[in-house]
Amino acid sequence: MSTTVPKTTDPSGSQQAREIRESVVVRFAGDSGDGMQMTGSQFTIETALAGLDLTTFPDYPAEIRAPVGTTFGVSAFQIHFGSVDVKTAGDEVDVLIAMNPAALKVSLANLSLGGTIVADTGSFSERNLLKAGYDANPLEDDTLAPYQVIPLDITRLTMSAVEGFGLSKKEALRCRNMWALGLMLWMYDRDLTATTAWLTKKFASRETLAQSNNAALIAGHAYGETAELSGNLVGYRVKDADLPPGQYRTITGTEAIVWGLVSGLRSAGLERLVFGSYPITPASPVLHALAKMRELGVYTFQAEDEIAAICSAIGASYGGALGVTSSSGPGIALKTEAIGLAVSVELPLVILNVQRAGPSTGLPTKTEQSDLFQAVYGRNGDTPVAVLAAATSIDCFDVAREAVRLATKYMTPVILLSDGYLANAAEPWLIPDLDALEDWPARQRTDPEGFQPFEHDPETLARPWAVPGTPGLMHRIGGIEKEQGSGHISYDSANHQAMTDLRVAKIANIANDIPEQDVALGDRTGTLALVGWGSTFGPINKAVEQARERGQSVSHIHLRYLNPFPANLASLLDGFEKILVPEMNAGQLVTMLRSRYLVPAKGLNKVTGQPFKISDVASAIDAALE
Amino acid sequence: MSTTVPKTTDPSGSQQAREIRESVVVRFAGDSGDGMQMTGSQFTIETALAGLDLTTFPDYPAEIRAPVGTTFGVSAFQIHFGSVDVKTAGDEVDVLIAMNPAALKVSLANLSLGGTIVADTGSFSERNLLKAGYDANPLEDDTLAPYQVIPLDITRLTMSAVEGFGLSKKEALRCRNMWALGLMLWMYDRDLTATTAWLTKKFASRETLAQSNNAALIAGHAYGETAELSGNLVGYRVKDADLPPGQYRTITGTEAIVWGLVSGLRSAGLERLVFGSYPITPASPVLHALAKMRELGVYTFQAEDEIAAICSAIGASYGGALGVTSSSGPGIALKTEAIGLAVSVELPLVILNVQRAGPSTGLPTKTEQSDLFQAVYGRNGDTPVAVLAAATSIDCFDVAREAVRLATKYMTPVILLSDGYLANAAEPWLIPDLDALEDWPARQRTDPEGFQPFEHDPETLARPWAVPGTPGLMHRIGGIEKEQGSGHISYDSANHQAMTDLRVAKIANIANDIPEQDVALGDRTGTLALVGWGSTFGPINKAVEQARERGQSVSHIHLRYLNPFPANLASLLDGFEKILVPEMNAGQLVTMLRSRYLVPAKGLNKVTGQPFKISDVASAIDAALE
Amino acid sequence: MTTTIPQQLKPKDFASDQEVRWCPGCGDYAILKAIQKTLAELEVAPERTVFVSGIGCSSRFPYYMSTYGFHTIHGRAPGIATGLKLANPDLDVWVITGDGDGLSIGGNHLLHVLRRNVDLQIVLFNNEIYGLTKGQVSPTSRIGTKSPTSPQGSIAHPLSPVAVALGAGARFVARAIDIDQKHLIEVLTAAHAHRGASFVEIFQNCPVYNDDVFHDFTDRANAPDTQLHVEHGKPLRYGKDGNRGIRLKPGALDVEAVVIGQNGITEDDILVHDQTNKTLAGLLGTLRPPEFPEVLGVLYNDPIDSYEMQVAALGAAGNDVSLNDLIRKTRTWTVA
Amino acid sequence: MTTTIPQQLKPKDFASDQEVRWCPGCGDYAILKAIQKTLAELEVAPERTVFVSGIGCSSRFPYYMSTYGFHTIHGRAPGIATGLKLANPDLDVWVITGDGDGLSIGGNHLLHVLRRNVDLQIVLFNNEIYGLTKGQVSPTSRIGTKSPTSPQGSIAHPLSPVAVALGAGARFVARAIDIDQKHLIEVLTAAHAHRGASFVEIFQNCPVYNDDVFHDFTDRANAPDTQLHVEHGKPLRYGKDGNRGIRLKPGALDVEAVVIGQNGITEDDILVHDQTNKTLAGLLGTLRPPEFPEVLGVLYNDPIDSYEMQVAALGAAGNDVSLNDLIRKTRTWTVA
Ligand SMILES: Cc1ncc(C[n+]2csc(CCOP(=O)(O)OP(=O)(O)O)c2C)c(N)n1
Ligand SMILES: Cc1ncc(C[n+]2csc(CCOP(=O)(O)OP(=O)(O)O)c2C)c(N)n1
Ligand code: SF4
Ligand code: SF4
Ligand SMILES: [Mg+2]
Ligand SMILES: [Mg+2]
Repeated sequence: MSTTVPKTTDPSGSQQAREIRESVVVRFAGDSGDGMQMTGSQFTIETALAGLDLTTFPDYPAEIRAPVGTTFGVSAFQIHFGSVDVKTAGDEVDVLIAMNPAALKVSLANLSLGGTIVADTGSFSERNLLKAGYDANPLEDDTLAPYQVIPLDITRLTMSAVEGFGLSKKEALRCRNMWALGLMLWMYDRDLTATTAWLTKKFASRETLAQSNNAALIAGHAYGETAELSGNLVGYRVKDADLPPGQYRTITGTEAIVWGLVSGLRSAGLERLVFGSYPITPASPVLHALAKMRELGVYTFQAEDEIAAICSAIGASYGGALGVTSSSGPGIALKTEAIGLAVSVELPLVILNVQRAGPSTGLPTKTEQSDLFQAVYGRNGDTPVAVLAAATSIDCFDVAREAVRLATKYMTPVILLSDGYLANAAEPWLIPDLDALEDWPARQRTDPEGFQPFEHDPETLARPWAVPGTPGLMHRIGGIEKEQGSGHISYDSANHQAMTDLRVAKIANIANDIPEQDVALGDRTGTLALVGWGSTFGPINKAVEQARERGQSVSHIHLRYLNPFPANLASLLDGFEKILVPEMNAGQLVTMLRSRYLVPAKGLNKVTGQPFKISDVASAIDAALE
Repeated sequence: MSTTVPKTTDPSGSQQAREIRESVVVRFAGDSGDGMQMTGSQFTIETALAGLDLTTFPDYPAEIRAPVGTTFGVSAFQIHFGSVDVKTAGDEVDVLIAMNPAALKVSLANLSLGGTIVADTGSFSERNLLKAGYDANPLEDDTLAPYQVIPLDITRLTMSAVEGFGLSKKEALRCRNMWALGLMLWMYDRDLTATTAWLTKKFASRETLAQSNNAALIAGHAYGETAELSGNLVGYRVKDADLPPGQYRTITGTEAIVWGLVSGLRSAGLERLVFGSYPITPASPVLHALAKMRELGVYTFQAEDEIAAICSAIGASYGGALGVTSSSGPGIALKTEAIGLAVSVELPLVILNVQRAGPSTGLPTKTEQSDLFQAVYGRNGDTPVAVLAAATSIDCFDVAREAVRLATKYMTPVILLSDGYLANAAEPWLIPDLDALEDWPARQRTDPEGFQPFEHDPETLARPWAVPGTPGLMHRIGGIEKEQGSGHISYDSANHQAMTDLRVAKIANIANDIPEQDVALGDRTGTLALVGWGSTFGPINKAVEQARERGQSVSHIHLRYLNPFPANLASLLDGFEKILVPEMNAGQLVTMLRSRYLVPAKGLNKVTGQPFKISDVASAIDAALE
Repeated sequence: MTTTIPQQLKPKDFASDQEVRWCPGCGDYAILKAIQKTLAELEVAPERTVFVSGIGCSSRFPYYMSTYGFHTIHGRAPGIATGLKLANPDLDVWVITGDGDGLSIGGNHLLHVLRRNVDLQIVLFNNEIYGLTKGQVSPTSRIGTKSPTSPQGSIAHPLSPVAVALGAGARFVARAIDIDQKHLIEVLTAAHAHRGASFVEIFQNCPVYNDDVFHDFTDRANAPDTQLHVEHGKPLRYGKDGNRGIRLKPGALDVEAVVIGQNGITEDDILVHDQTNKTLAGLLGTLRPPEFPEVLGVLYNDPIDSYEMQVAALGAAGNDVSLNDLIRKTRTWTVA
Repeated sequence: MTTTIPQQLKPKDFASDQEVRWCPGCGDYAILKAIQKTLAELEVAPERTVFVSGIGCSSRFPYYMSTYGFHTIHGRAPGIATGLKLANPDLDVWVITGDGDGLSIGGNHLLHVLRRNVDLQIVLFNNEIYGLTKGQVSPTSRIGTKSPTSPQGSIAHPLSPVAVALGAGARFVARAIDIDQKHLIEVLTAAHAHRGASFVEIFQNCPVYNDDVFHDFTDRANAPDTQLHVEHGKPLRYGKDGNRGIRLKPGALDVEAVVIGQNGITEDDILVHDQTNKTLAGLLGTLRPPEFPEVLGVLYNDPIDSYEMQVAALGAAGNDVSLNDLIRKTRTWTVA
């Protein structure tokens, strides 16, 4: 299903009057049952089809199905779209669609002063106000004075739009989201065709529902047009972004990881990917997606716990497949003993950590990047592994491929850090030609001549991957220290020193096989460098962009490689007077940079379960440059 | 059973001729079945009774019962004793007692050039030589040319000494160790009385064995006297050390931990200590020792795994007892998720890690200190805990007490780091008056008035310890983020930030409740500071002492507190031009110091499963000062 | 410990002030109500009562009780509860777990807490699914269950909680249904009375991810024909007309469902429930509709000394033990 | 995969070049010999054979075999073995574990690998003690066992490996003695023939920490009266004179030991072993001398599809699957 987006949209009649915006943040918020995720996704598609850049972020409730109308049952979908490079889901919301009082209540904090609220007055019943914890109707007092409120009885308007289709009241009410969508599509001058087609397909088996939902959609759109004419509502126009030509799709971090792994499997020339995992928020969706990919050689295994999960991945790598495991912080904690085993026996292994807010169970549905210490230092013994982190949802694809490359080339576990924000955030993605990506075939040993299971390649320091089933290579491995070469158990002092040194050197040596570190934005020298990693990329980058526009001497350095660091990082950091490290943790990368380079880097730390705002970073830049 | 040691031993007849030594290292080495541990312990007692300072280190084989005569079945006991402060088990062995060829083979590496070898020629049979991997008898070629060899047919001499007691051949051969002990006691001018008394008690039920072993002992001693008269053997004299007066016992790190915990329990005024653990080398002996202490309120629980073990300790602390758990690196790895829970619910907990060589199973019977990163950083989330390390076997007592104090006062997990060396090494200990030690009663809340389970004490930042069973304090806790004060589940952004900050501040604040860091030796400013932690204390201290005697400007700083660091450490380090951090790992404390204080500290790293030698450290000092 | 119960507490007095956050229609609500009622009927002291749970929808349980409560980590409640009882054996401790929490990640702890016979009530909410993490298969999910992790249907054979508990050496094993309040309270009361580890499996409906998976026997209309409520010493009879029953298959180590009055079957042929016969408990646990009824109630109850009693028998702390003496009970010497 | 066996291998060809480092007299030696013999008799290809173990004396086993081997971490061999079979179902994989490794820290993995019925031979060396860590009690140690961690004698009730395996849903459960080479090889051969998870408990003597703990039935002199070797379809008879046997207790779900010719017992009263009757297997597993013989051999063997077969049935990778197509099987749009 592909649509071609014309490079420029010709403004038609009514559009000429529309206000122009560079970028807008819209948030659909309602009860879990109100279909806000679906509404948002469909708005996203129409926005993408219009050729805009965008980032979306769904905001699910922590509860599975909270009681209707409660604040903790609010489900929201935020989209930031624009004619310019859009890199975050938006600091502040410009337009809030509040389908009930609870949705209004929880969303206000992030609404910009002067922002627009479209509220379904039909849902502001006394009962719903009470459930949301409102003593009085905020639409009727001055609670919302700082905002532009557009009170609309969406409930009634929808009911009348779908009258005559013979729907039950419940079914009729379920069409409210399409009415709201219609209105918003009108407001941003979008087409309805794709949505109509989608409704037809979605409700293929229940035509009445397709028709009634479509009627609601059209009614909402028509309402906008009428109201505009009457001057009650203003429509906007956001010009299309200057996106490179080609075929696009939206992709979340979860999807990008999945495709990156599968593509990496092909590039490594391996037949099977064994994915051993145990469900945990927010990592499970990767397991869910891979479970449908048997035809690509993916074998998923829902283990009894995280330990069995990683062990199955290690066993699979031992057996010649690509072993991958995934979890979030608490589950990764359980895997650390087994990671040590993989380091000791020198087998390839990819360990995905979709980070969430800790410590302990913490805030499972909130994002954080506080597992960096765990990734780099969190094992017994001197047990180095490679650690990579993805910057954006799209970047997850490349980083997953890179993890596969390093794991198989260096016979080592690689930890891949993502987080709850990236997992769910979606971006439009210019789909690459997967057949044209670089191959780096993994080498498995078959020649028995002179075979020594722990003889290390002089260049990579990797041992041979000798897989059970191969005649003539029978050997034994294990977690006890091994004699270099033979791999036999060895309690020898000098050997243990040599093997420890080798394990350290093997990971350090990867620095010679990765790109030099460059600035993501700005000059390679200057007053201030912001050094980030992971999903803070967007807000840092935007804040630096804006600061540079204001003439501040600041650059953005973003690290994909956290262990080892790129070889030239020392000299790059040297070029700046000050270093500021924004992180969604209490100060982890900053600690690593300080110890490694003895630079007086300072941390900008935010641990609220929420991504940085561009303004958070901007103020810190100002403060640092003062 | 206590004996009084006269302050000075009057030299008697033959002793006047003896050579004087300041300190000596003797190593008893034989097959696992040769009773070397017992022999060494008895030699230790006699040495202690003579008023000398000493350190001992048993060196067990990795195998449970290796085949007789093999190198991997060698069991050895090393003792370093002297008239001076003895702080290590000795860089090099001065006198080696080799009860068979395998013992000779594995012990040679550590024998000083010119050192003495007493070898039982009777055991150097062709079969035994073969098992030890000798092609030819090393006593008969020039293999041992660099040493002074005293070949003695101890086997035959013992057999004839015990003739007439009607022993089986096997029993008779088992007396060889007593013959060797007798000889060594003669060589160092020790008394036999205590040993004779001990034999009588040990073999109380088999008088013939007591008598025959005693006969062997006396025969060995007499052999020395005769040989001395004939000029074939030289005896030595080591003057007593200037030990402070009082009652002494020997104590290993294991024993000191156990007594420290029990004494801490009393000082905290708590009734029960619940020790949840799972056996693992080299931590199990702590569990074994505590299992015999029910009368002191100690409840040990051998759990099904390390996770259940720590959970039982957490449950116990929740129930108002002192919860303690122990393991070694791989087992601690399994506990990290639960440590996070304890941090999150803010309960007291002591976690003992008796470190061993890693990664993974590694070298279970060898020592290392490579779990510092794991202790400080090895958890998901921002999850700070207090980390302490013991410097010597005796120090284990104080550090264990301190762990209990901090855990109960601050409602926090405390990780206590020991290692395989400390666990087994023994020192003479001036037994303190346990009733006179400081008390710091733990406060458990009983007053329901204004009770809030997560209201923090403004000074300690500890929450109240409110124990099930207490009327009026019913409340719920868990690993999800809690609202400050009420402790209710809270997904609030600002609250999560505040709670994260609080957890960080609580541990950081402990810096105000611990002694200022002082130098262990040397001036508080100078050219070079050696900064150490854990069991490297002895060799570093001795190396610094010797360097200072040579006029080098070097001081020794030894850290007991690894998280938080003492408040004045920055300024102390500031006073030195260079900082060298000797560690038995690939560079962990050095990384922490660099990041914290931005000092260009360098590492001196040894990962051989063996403690540092004084000479290792001495050469590094020379190199650093060059 | 002296405990004052000022007045008789009602079920609602055992409810905490926290809003209950399960999905509408979740079977957990009924269980919550049943446990609150049970505690009120048993007149337990809230301050001596502790609920310890792991992670899962079911494990949110402690938050909704006005007693002490500890929502721990996934699968580990048995370890925490064991430590708690070692600290204070006088507490009345309930462990709340789910089929994922208790049989997947926590299977081993369940096994060991049962074999040790720690005096706890262990209540496993079995909805045959992972609720909290949004519907993946659990170790009790049936072959063919479609879920996000088993899009083609689950292939792993399900565990029977009763079989696992009996295999572990549990001394009290029972089964009940979330919505059958009366029977559930009876079973919970029996579990509470049993000294040692009591294991109760509750069939709990998850309307969101596994709706009505137990309907073949929980459906009220057919309940008489599809449920058999065992009672010790009473014949294993069921059916709308009370004429159906279980008898030993002649000459075989097996049972069969029969109808009194058919094929010469009389009342005397019906097996009498013996709650101390483990083999019988094991067999009853395997019976499934439609061939058999689902057997509910106390399948096995054969108490022996609890862990706490055994621990106590090993001795207690002596008041007069001097550390100073004990630490010197070894080879010592005095330097003058 | 083509495998060439150049010539018939002898037991010693399955021995590696590594020096065996168990204590003199350890039962592990006999098991090593038996497995080497079994492999030689079965003419397996060493390059397709893998031994995966956890940690313990027993788990050192793989080092002494000339096949592929993986000495992993404590308790986790089942997970590693499962992943290995997912990577390559053609491999012939043995899991070697101990009573501590398999039933203490690894109990849950054992449970789940059995329920999944992964095609493995799982051999548990039960010496009722932790050998490698120097003699602490294990989950199979009997009440009263004195050890460094139970100086007053163990208080926890032991697990029965057979009961745990049956409780987990194992489809092949057998038992043998280390020193009875002939019978052990028979049992191992049957385990190997079974497709799916085969569980074999071997009573293994640890002369150092738990010497002769099984002597009541391993003692050769009394073996005929204290051991019953089951065979499918054969009566459960034993005894020096072959006149002892097991029969159903009339009217009860239980068995009893009887003597043919006494109290009117005839040959026909003796129960015939049915290796597909799980209830019988469970009961036989509980019988203990002196009242009963120790029952050895294949207690239960009722194969169903193995995990590997189920996985294969879900489909395999398609050669012609284009990533480029698949990644575009979603909403796409083209910017011109
Ligand atoms: C270490 C760890 N792994 C995984 C999870 C994620 N998780 C939470 S609950 C759960 C399963 C719960 O299933 P069940 O016990 O059946 O409870 P239910 O929600 O069905 O009541 C999982 C996998 C976690 N919280 N911690
Ligand atoms: C994570 C971890 N915990 C504990 C240990 C220590 N350990 C090694 S083997 C063992 C018990 C082995 O007992 P068993 O499985 O019965 O084997 P056996 O030595 O008796 O053959 C233990 C506790 C370990 N190696 N790893
Ligand atoms: S997901 Fe299922 S088990 Fe969980 S609260 Fe909702 S209905 Fe209950
Ligand atoms: S300790 Fe026991 S089980 Fe281990 S090798 Fe020695 S005899 Fe065998
Ligand atoms: Mg469930
Ligand atoms: Mg064992």
